[in-house]
Parts: sequence; C-alpha cells; structure tokens
Amino acid sequence: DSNSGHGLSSDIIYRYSRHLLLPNFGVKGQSNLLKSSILVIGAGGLGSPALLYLAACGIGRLGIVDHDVVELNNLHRQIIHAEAYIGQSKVKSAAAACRAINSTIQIEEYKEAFRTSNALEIMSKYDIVVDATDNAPSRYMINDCCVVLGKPLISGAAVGLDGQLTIYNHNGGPCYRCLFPAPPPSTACQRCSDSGVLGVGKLLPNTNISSSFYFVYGVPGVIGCLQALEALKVASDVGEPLSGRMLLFDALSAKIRIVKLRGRSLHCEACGENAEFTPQVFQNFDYEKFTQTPLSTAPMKLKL
Amino acid sequence: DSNSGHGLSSDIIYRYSRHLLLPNFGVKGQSNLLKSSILVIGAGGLGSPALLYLAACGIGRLGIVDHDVVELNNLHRQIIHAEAYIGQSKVKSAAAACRAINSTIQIEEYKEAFRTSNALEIMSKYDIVVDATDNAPSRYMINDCCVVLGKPLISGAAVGLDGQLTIYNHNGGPCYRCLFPAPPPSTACQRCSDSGVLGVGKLLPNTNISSSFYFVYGVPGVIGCLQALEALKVASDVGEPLSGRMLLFDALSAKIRIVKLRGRSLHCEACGENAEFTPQVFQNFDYEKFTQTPLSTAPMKLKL
Amino acid sequence: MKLTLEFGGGLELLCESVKTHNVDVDQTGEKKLTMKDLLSWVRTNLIKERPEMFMKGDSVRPGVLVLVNDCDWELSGQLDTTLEDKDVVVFISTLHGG
Amino acid sequence: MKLTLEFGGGLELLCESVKTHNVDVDQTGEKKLTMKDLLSWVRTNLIKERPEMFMKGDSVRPGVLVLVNDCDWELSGQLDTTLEDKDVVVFISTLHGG
Ligand SMILES: [Zn+2]
Ligand SMILES: [Zn+2]
Repeated sequence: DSNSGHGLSSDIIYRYSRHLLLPNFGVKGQSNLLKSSILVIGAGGLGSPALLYLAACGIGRLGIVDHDVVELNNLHRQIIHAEAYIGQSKVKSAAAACRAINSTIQIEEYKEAFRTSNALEIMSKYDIVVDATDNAPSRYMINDCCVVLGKPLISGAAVGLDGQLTIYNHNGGPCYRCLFPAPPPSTACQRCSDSGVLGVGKLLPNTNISSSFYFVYGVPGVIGCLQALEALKVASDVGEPLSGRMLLFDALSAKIRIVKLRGRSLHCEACGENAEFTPQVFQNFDYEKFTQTPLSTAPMKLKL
Repeated sequence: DSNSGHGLSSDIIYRYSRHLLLPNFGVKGQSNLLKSSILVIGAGGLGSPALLYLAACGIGRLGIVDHDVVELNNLHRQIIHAEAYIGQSKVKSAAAACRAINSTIQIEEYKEAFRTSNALEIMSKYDIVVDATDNAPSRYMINDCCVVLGKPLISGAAVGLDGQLTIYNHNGGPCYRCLFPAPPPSTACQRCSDSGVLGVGKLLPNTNISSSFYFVYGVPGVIGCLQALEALKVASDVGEPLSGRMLLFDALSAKIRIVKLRGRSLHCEACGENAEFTPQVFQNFDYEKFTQTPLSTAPMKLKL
Repeated sequence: MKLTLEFGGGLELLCESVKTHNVDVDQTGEKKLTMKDLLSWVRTNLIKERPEMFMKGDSVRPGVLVLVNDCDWELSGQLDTTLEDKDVVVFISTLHGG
Repeated sequence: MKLTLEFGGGLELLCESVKTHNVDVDQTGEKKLTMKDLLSWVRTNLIKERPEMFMKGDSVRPGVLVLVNDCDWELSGQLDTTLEDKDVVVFISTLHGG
C-alpha cells in the first residue's frame, strides 16, 4: 500500500471513496473517523444495526460490551448474530460480524456486564459512548460514567411503537440526570422483553398489528441506524450532532419530531456546578437500588 | 422436533417467540410468513438491511437478484457483504449472510441482471416483490412485470437526503405507471453512484455535511428497514400496508410524512382498463430506450 | 382555549390509548392558563387510570418529559409556563428498552 | 393568499436549495387561484434555473409528484385544483436510487 502525502493507503482510499467525495469531509473527515474510538454498550436490537454501520464506516477502534449469550429467540431481530454463535457470547458474535465486514479496524471485546466496578476502566479508553442497553439502572450508570470521564453519550431507546434518540453530555448540553434527576417509578422501568412501558397486558390488546410489527423490530432498526449516524457526526467533528435536542420517533403515526431540550442544569447531581460525582462516588453508587430495578433479569418464557 | 397441533416445531416456536406473543398475529401470522416467498431485486444499500430483517423474521423462501460483484468500495454502507466475498457475486454474498442468521428458510440465488428475458420466469415463483434497485429503467421493468403477474411491489428509493417508500399494484392501489406514465427526462434519471437527482456538481456544494452523511448511508438504512416491514405486513396479511399511500423521508429536516396517492388509473398503459400489457408485450419492451437510461453503468472512479 | 395535547412513550395508555387530544380548556377570569392549571385539568378530564403514573404532587412524575410547542418546559418556566390558544403540549415518558 | 410550498427529491436545487417557501400569491379579481395559476407563479418567482426540470408545457414535467395538503393532486382535479389560504403544496421528484 502506497501513501501519497494524505496518510491514507490506496486500499483505504478505495474502500471509503464515497466518503472522500463529500465536500467538507474528504480525507480529513475520514482520517478523523479512523483515529476515533467508540464504545457500544449492548449488542441487541439497537446495537446490531449500530455496530454494523459503525464498523462499515471505518471507526478506527470499536469496543463492544455485553454479558449476554446469543439465544435462538434473539435472532428474529438482532441481525448481527449468526446461528453459529448460539450459546456463545453476544460480544464474540458481534465482533466476528464486524471484523468480517471490515478487518482494517480494531475491535475490542468485553464479555461482561457493564458495572460500576469495571465501567471507568473500560470507558476511559474510548472517545464516544453509544448506549444500546435496555434497562433503567444501566442508563443512569452509563450517563454518570460519561459525566465523570467527560465523554459524549449517544443514547437510543426503543419500546413498543416509540423510539427516542439524543446526545447527552456534549457541547454544553444536558446529561441524562439533568433531564431526569429522579428515577421513574419502578413499574415504568420494565425491560424491553417485558413488552412496553406499562406492561404487556395493557399495551398489546390496544395495539393494532401493524404497530406490533414495529414493536418487534422496526423501531430498534431505525433508531440503531440513526445512533450510528450521530456517533459518526461527533467522531468526524462535522455536522450538527443532536445535542440539546431529542428525536422522537412515533412509528404508529410514522412521525419523527425533533424537540429542543433544556441546557445543562446547574443543580444536576452528576454534572451541575456543585456536583461531587467523583470516580469514587460513582463506584459506590447502587444503581439497582436507586431505580428499584435489577440490571438484568431472567428472560420471559413462552408456552403454547 | 415435536409438533403439537399448530404445525410449528418447538425450535421454530422458540426462535419466533416474540412474534408469537403478539395478539392477532400468533401462530397463524408466523405460519403465513413461513409459507410466503419474497423476491428482493438488488442487494446493495437498500437490499442489505431489507434482506437481513426478512431472513431474520422467517420468510419461508427468499429470492435475491443482482448481477453485480462485491467491491471494496461497497462495504462502507452495504452492510450485508463481508470482505471474504470481494470479487464474488453480491447474491452469493447476501445469501450466505442470510443463511448464517437463519438456516431454516430457503434462499434462492439469481446471479444475473433482472431483464425482460428472465423477469417473468423468476418473478412468477414469488408472492411479493421488493424493488431495491437504483435506476429508472429497472423500476419501470419491475413494475410492469409485477402488473403482468399480479404481484404486490414494495418499492423503496433513496437519493441524497430523501427517501421514498410505497406499495404498488396491491389491493386496488396504483402501479408505478399510474403515477408516472411518462419517464422523467434522462438527466433526472441518474444512478445512485452519480450522487443525486440532478447531478453531483449541483447537489454537494449546497449540502451541509451532516446531510451528506445521510446521503452516504442513513437514508438507505432507514428505508431498507421499512421495506422489510411493509413486506412483512403483506406476507402475514395483517396490518395496513402502505398501499395507495407514500412515505416520504426527508433526512435533512428529519421529517417523515405519509401522503395519499391517486387510485389505479383507468388509462394506465400497464394496469388500466384497456391495457394490453401481456407477457409478450413486456418481453419486447425496450426499457433503456423508454427511459433513455442504461440499465447498468460503469462505476465512477476516484482519483486523489 | 383550544389546545392540542399529545401523549407518548406509553403515557397514552393512561388515556384509553389515544395519543392526540384536541381539547378546549376553560379559563376562569382574566388569569392566563398555566401548565399547573393544565396538569390538574388533564388529571381530571383525560387520565382514566393510575394517575400516579402521570403525576406526583402537583407536577408530572419523574421520567416524564413535558414539551410546549416542541420545547422542553424547563425553558418556559415549568409549572408557571403560560399557555396561548393553539399551543401544542406533549407528555412523553422516557424509554429504557433497546 | 398565503401558501406554503415545499420542494423535495432534488427539485429544491432549482430554487437555490431552499426546501420550504412561505409565499403570498396575489389573486387577480374574484377568480379562485388554481394549481395552473400557481405553477406559472412558481416558474416566474421561484425557479432560478433549468425550468425544464420543473415544467413541461403548462404542467409539471414527468416524474414530479404534486401534493395539495398531503394528497396527490389527481384527487383534487390536477391543474384545476383550487387553492385556499394556508394550503400546503408539495412538489417532489420521484427517486430511482437505492
Ligand atoms: Zn447533568
Ligand atoms: Zn397502473
């Protein structure tokens, strides 16, 4: 591979030629991507498309965290996982898929739950964090860790017919705790597999089936794609990232709206003026107790 | 694998358990999916996510048509193709990826251009057609073939910052020719690789970079996901498919709007009352001449 | 005063699964209608079950984002925000799933 | 008469890349403004280049979809469609890429 002043080999130039053709992006923008590192927490419904697009686009170093194992009943929508990996870690499976589409980037595997005990060490190695998890305590923990370490957080969520996307802790914008200082009641914290914000029993009978399909995979697919896009904007330092704004996707009425959020709160316990959220405080914080919700639960069983 | 009255093996039940939990869908809906067959024409930017989600969801038989070969400069956004397939047919590559995530479905490979000479024979074997191609003559040809054979057509398109999605020739709704009886001027027919409806020179300088990213992959990712969703609605015969309506995605303003289209036109040359669009007429129709645009062109080269 | 109220993120389930409500809210006297007034109107007239999933004290429960004309209500004074005819108020529950 | 005009699918490039135009179109006499009138107004006032990419004869060129208040103009009478104050008219070019 020959270099000709711009620091990119001819293979790299050919691979990303569509990027390089973009004005204001070009070699500089692609070099920024290749030099940047992104940590994706969660390799499920949101993480699947996000990881594939991030690997394809040429993020230099990609970290993947998940403690789960690939199960047959994940495969109907977690499109990054191949059958050959059933019973093996989701991280190993996702990493193999990313390497297969782009061997020129570095992929780091964390086959463990993201917890206060390992969070600081893992996250400190990355520039940007993508939250693709599925429960309330993880969302608070990831936010606080980003604040402690000063990392921008690309946060996506999908339940039922609704999707949400924003960037926290970036460019003077708010963090998750600025918006939601107190945790919601634990009945509103149910996990993805429990089918909806207010419980499966209420959601489904009132939902028509075309909506139900979105529920199964449409919303995570779309939000996961857009999470990768926002991460790319931050990594390449071009474009206007979705900071201080939130994208709300309503699949039922097929509406996307972007709303303006408050700025960073002076009184925020994590990022406010008098906040004392040190690494030490973070490591001793009990997120399960705070949200009254476990970090992981046993999967639901189906009997026919 | 044991059967217990509902005709689905226990492995199948476990794989699709999230689907089976949906009311109004359940075993019947999943059986419909497993019995149905979908032909996806084009395994590029739109086809990549569409094929992965269709395979994952359990469409019984999936056909893939494409004459192209995987090239290194496809990989930055055509996330279905692994490096190991560079230089091999896109169909072979896409089929391998689909089989890897779901070996229980049947996948049929057509490593050839979709042309009037083979179109009727190939398409007649499928219930539903997904148009994921990138040029005007193919869009007219696929439409006409669907009309001749009476197949619903899930049509997606993505150029620059815009995406469009609708179902043609379904439930009394219009076909592509009902909407667009005459082809657009050939200067408006440029291919995806030529960067935009009105040519690369005009589009890019006026486009900011955050938009340019959508151009690279955001729009095809989102539209491809939604094409799979609409195909699923038709295949399972539940929900309200996007027939007689069109979804317009404007990535710049992050807006999705759904508009109401005209009904089937009595005067349509393909599907109208006095139309004589027989298989014979179809096979002799010159789509390249009609649209003044070639079915395929040499890829653009980049020099730095 | 005519207002459009929208519920999302699951909150619509508290009002019979209807997401959009075009409502007419009476004002008493000369005083402008505030978000505080509106919340109590919503609780009385729209919330059909489990009001504790919508309100806590005289504000919304934790985890609910309130938007007045597509802007976070923190920017317009929260409970003291005054409303105008044809304003659009959105109540959305933050999501955790993925 | 106040109208909102939107251009998409690349047609915005003919009007200096501006997608949304809030315009005020004068009516002459008592006659209602029709889409035919509007097209000629747009051609004169908004289209800055290559008018043949927008119009053909006195209608839009093939491949352009026209929507009046989110409905295909075929449903309202095409060129004869009469417009009301605050109507939204969208011109969108069909896309072929993928
Ligand atoms: Zn904060
Ligand atoms: Zn027709």
